[in-house]
Amino acid sequence: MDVLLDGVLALCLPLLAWLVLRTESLSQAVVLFVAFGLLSALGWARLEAPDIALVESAVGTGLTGALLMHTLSWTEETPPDIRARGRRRPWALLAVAASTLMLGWAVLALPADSPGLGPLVEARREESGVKHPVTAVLLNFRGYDTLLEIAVLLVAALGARAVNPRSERPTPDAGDDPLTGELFRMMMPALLLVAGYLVWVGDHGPGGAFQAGAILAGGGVVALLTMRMGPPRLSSWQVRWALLTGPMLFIGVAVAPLFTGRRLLELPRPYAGTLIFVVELALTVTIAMVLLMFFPGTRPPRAGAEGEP
Amino acid sequence: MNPWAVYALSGVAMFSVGLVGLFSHQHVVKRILASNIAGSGVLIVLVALARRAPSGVPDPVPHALVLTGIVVSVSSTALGVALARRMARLRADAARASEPPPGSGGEGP
Amino acid sequence: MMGGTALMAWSVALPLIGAVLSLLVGRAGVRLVAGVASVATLIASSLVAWEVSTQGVLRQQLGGWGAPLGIEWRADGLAALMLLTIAVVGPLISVHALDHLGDREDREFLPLWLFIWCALNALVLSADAFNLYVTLELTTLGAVSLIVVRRDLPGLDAGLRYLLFALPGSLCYLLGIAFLYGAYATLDVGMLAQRVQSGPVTWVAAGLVTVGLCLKTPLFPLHVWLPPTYTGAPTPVTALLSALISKGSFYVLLRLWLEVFAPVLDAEVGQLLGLLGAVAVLWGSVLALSQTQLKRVVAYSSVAQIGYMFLVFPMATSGARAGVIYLVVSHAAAKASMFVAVGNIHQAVGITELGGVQGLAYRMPFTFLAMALGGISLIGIPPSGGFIAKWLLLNESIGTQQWWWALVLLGGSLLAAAYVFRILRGSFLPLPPGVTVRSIPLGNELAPLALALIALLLGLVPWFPLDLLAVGASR
Amino acid sequence: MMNTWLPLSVLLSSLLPGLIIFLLAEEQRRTRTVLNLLAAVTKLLLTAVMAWGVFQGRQYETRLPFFPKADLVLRADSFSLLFITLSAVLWFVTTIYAVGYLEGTDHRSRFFGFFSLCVASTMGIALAGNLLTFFLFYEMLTLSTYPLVIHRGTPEALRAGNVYLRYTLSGATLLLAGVVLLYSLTGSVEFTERGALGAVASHRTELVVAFVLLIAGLGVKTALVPLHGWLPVAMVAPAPVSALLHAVAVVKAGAFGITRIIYDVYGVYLVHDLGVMQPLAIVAAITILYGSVRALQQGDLKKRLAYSTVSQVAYIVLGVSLFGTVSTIGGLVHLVHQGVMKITLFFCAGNFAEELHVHRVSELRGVGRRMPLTTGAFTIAALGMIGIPPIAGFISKWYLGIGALEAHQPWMVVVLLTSSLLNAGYFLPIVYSAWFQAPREEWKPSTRGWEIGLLLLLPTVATAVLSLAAGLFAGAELSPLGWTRLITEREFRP
Repeated sequence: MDVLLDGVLALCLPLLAWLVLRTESLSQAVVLFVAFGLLSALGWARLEAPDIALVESAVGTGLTGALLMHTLSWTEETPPDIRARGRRRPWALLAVAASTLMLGWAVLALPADSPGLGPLVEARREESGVKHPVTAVLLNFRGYDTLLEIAVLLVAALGARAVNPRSERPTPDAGDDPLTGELFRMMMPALLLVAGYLVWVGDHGPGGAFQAGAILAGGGVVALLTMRMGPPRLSSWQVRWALLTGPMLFIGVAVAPLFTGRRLLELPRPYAGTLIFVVELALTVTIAMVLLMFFPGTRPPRAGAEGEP
Repeated sequence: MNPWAVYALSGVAMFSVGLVGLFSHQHVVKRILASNIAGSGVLIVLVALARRAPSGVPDPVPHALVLTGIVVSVSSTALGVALARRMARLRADAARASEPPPGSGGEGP
Repeated sequence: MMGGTALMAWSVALPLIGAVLSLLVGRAGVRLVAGVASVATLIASSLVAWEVSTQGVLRQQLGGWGAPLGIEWRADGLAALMLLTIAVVGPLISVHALDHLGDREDREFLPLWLFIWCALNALVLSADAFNLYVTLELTTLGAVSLIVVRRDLPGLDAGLRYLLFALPGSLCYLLGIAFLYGAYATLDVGMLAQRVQSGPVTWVAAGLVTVGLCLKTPLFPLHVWLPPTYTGAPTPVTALLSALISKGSFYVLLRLWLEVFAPVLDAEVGQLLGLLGAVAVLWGSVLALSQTQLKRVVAYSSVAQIGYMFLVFPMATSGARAGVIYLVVSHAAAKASMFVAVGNIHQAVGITELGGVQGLAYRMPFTFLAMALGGISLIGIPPSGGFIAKWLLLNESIGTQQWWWALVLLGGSLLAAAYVFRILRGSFLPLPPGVTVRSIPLGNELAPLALALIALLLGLVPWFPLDLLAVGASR
Repeated sequence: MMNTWLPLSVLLSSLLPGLIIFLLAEEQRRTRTVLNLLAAVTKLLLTAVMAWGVFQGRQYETRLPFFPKADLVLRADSFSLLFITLSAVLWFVTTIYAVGYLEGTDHRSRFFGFFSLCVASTMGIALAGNLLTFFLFYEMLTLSTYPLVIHRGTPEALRAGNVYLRYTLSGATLLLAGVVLLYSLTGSVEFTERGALGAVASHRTELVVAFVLLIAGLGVKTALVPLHGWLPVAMVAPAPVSALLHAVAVVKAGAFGITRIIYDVYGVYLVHDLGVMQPLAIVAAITILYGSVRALQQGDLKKRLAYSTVSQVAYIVLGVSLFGTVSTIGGLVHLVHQGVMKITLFFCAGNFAEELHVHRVSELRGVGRRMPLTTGAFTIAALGMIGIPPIAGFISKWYLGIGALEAHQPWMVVVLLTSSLLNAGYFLPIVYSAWFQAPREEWKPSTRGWEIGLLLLLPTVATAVLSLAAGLFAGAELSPLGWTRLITEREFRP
């Protein structure tokens, strides 16, 4: 039975992708893209990758979808050049088929049952101080990747923030319609609870800084849209400290062993677990703040609406 | 039959759709969507590879790689979207500034 | 305590700490924090280079985990030389950038530059394929954020164009790595080198990695984004892009190709890459000759110089490896000095056409000298680093009986001479009437001169870098 | 005992002052002149010491690390000393002339800076101990001469610069190809007496290809026929530049290079065995005739002298490419004689242009009355060029003639004779009209005591006296002829 499910899912993912790129109107494309994201989250679940399903649905689909939808209002509804080239060019289809065939040939040539580094991770999981293998790999065995990845987040936040100058950020005016206000008041505590749980469970189950950060950011976006909270500005020190405690802590933990003659990121065995948890906690705030900074604070001018914010 | 091969093939197909879409479209948002789709394709291939372990427990290393991959692709998408929005605004201001501006002059960056 | 391996860690950690602290400090102390971090990283990098030259290849297992599980660093002569280049050329460009950009912009320039420096150092040292992906992405995003630092329309267009070409490059690279991991269950470059055998997976993986990195370097015909991006971005950022950031992806390709793919793939693929390089040399030079804007001429010359670098793949001997790395290092210094000099001219005279150079020799002698020395190194006339690289590559091309690459090298340098002297010729003419010259700070004029002198020095004392390069050279 | 610092100090004696002069401001005229003369004098002294040392048989070599396999070698052997002495003497004289000639013009710091760099490159070329060092300095000569050619900054100067670059850079590329070909064959090409390519003599085709490339590359600077186009065009440069560079340094560097290739890289036997000697001799002969014929047609004095240089330098190549010691002596000694005589002629041309603004040959009527000393020097040098004893030119032509007969090439003698007749054809009319014809309108009398500034007059007369002395005292040990015999004895014995 599940073979059928996998087959259908695997088939309709690329089809949906093709549709996203083929539709003419942008908003339709973005909606299809969100659907595509949810379907791929389902795919992650089928491939027994709960961590990724969580992050994909929260960040990959939720936040990116919201971001794209928000941007649509800036770019005109259906840009002329897309309509001009409405009919698909034949070579595109041919190119997709050719590249899929070639890559597929390589996929099928892959060994069908190589366990990869799974057994090795399994063997040394206790030394990592964390029980959940993915968190062990993410924050201990390959902790260096995560350190650099936090830098990637910071750089992207800096780049996106630098491009939205002060003039675009209005001051939050209260007195918005009650429905969203009520929704926000009800949702926020639950969100905080879920995020906290996710950070804690990361130690022995699917979860961790990324998932918790994404959930928090989701809450923050709702607060932003309902004008409960102004967009985080890099100039205020609270935002800076919230953003940078995580990275500073992580760098501190990474560099500390160097002073005692050990290697970079070599967490001492006995309290590796607690160190990882503390770092993850701080990183959650950082990730939430970064994802929030991607979001412009303005309510976009509907086409023709007067009153530039 | 272990379903990893099916997902890997679909991931590869998505990658091809995304890549070709990226190079055949002009509009910025469409190209960003295409790069996201290509990114998901690659990540699905990675996780499909992890699923091949005969012991049934998937190999955690690709999972960690994909987590990093998703965060990286989100960052680049967010940056791309921010640039696109800023450019659209500047072009709108420039367009408004070129015809006789009713009143609201374009504000400096 | 300060063993070679610890120094490697510091050479990556220091710029990262500098970047985070300069963000934290906010408006006031950015320049101070960035200055201290830069000096510290410069010292760390040169100490690493010194350790490598005295004790040979340095290795470090991050987090104490072994190769397949954890990430390993490997600093051989090539890595040490690249560390030195980044540590010397980068800060010189950023010194120029501080006066060139406005005061607001330089507060955003410094943290981003330190992030990129950390990424480049990490890239040069890393021996893990996925880690190379993360460093490449960090460099790319940092570069895009730098390109748009002025927030003007050309800058934004340049940044977006670069992003939308670099992204698919990274994704192709990532898919290639995924295939390699799928087939050989390791991400460590050293272990990959032992396990890789010829087969469909390896061919497709090699193809994907090569296409991906050729998009980012960029190699002809995937170079279409380079000219508009280099001209749209502010000049110091263009200098960084052409001198250091584009070298990162080439370095990764060189490492993977020479150590992993070369023994497994047959020679025709190398010949194809060499051929593309040759076409890039021709295409870049001819277009550079036809430009009227100063900056575009130097941008197209980058396309040509990158073409030279791909001549290493058909030859793939240790001599060719030394030659191409020498070209990478001297091109970094020479191209940076040319772009920074062009930036000076724009700032002083405001003319962007070739005419802007008129009378340059009198009113801005240092900038003129920098441009002349940089140009000479691009052409490959002694005494310059470019000549040494050309000499090594010529020797290899005749040594391996592939004399046609010699034709490309010699023809290319004649074309380079054409467009370089086309720029320099004007500087002897008297100043055109009615051109007011704004005096620019001395620091701005000394930066390109220092870079050009490095290119000259590379031409005078080649034995030191070449001995350093020989450390840990594989074949 | 090996002396290691002298060759390097000769090189630095012009490199360092050059770099300092670049930094001098335009107004510091006095310091610049003092620095220039000081450098020229020190170079003369160091050269004299080295010459005396080499005469006693001492060794002078500086070895600097460059490539892991190949070093930078500066070695002073008897042949390099011939060229160094010539350059040192003429540079000293020309510096004085240039200081006088450029009085009151601007950008002189830049001029003398590049001027000294040219000296340094020429010294480097002469002292080079292996092919790589030779090539490095050969290229630096191109770079340092280009700014001098376009010194005036006028549009036609820039056009001349373009032509100059096009020729020299293409020549450099050919030369580089040849040098790399040899280096890839042998690993390192040191200049050794019987030639350094004995070990690889079997690769005949590569050696011939390399030889053709090398000679073509060097031929550009030697202005052999198809590659001579840049020389007449470069005459637009100021007089000291055309006098020194295009009559002595640049052109001789090419001829010197060809001699090194034939004797110290390939060895005379190998070149003869490869059968490339004869074609080279033919090209030289053609250049000799072509240069003289074109000189006849030139109305402009400097252009005529330029074409005469093209033909005269080919004498050296001819002498070197004939298989025999006598012709080699003839060729080498002509390297010195032609230098001294041609520089006198260019000085005179410069004086005429500077003082009377006379450029064309037809305007030289009766100039002897107004500027007797300069015209006298012109006459001595012109007669020497034609080959009339006792001036130096006669000796080199005499040895070349005998050498040609000895090498069973009688047609060479015919070429030499016709060329001498042609020389007479384009020099005697000038001498005749200068002395014996009345000027169109009376020359303005000279405002100061001498016919022209002493700084311009003395060098002209000095070089004329040198050409005469080189002829009269040819028999002496230390005369150019005596030194050339020493070279052929020690180094170039076939």
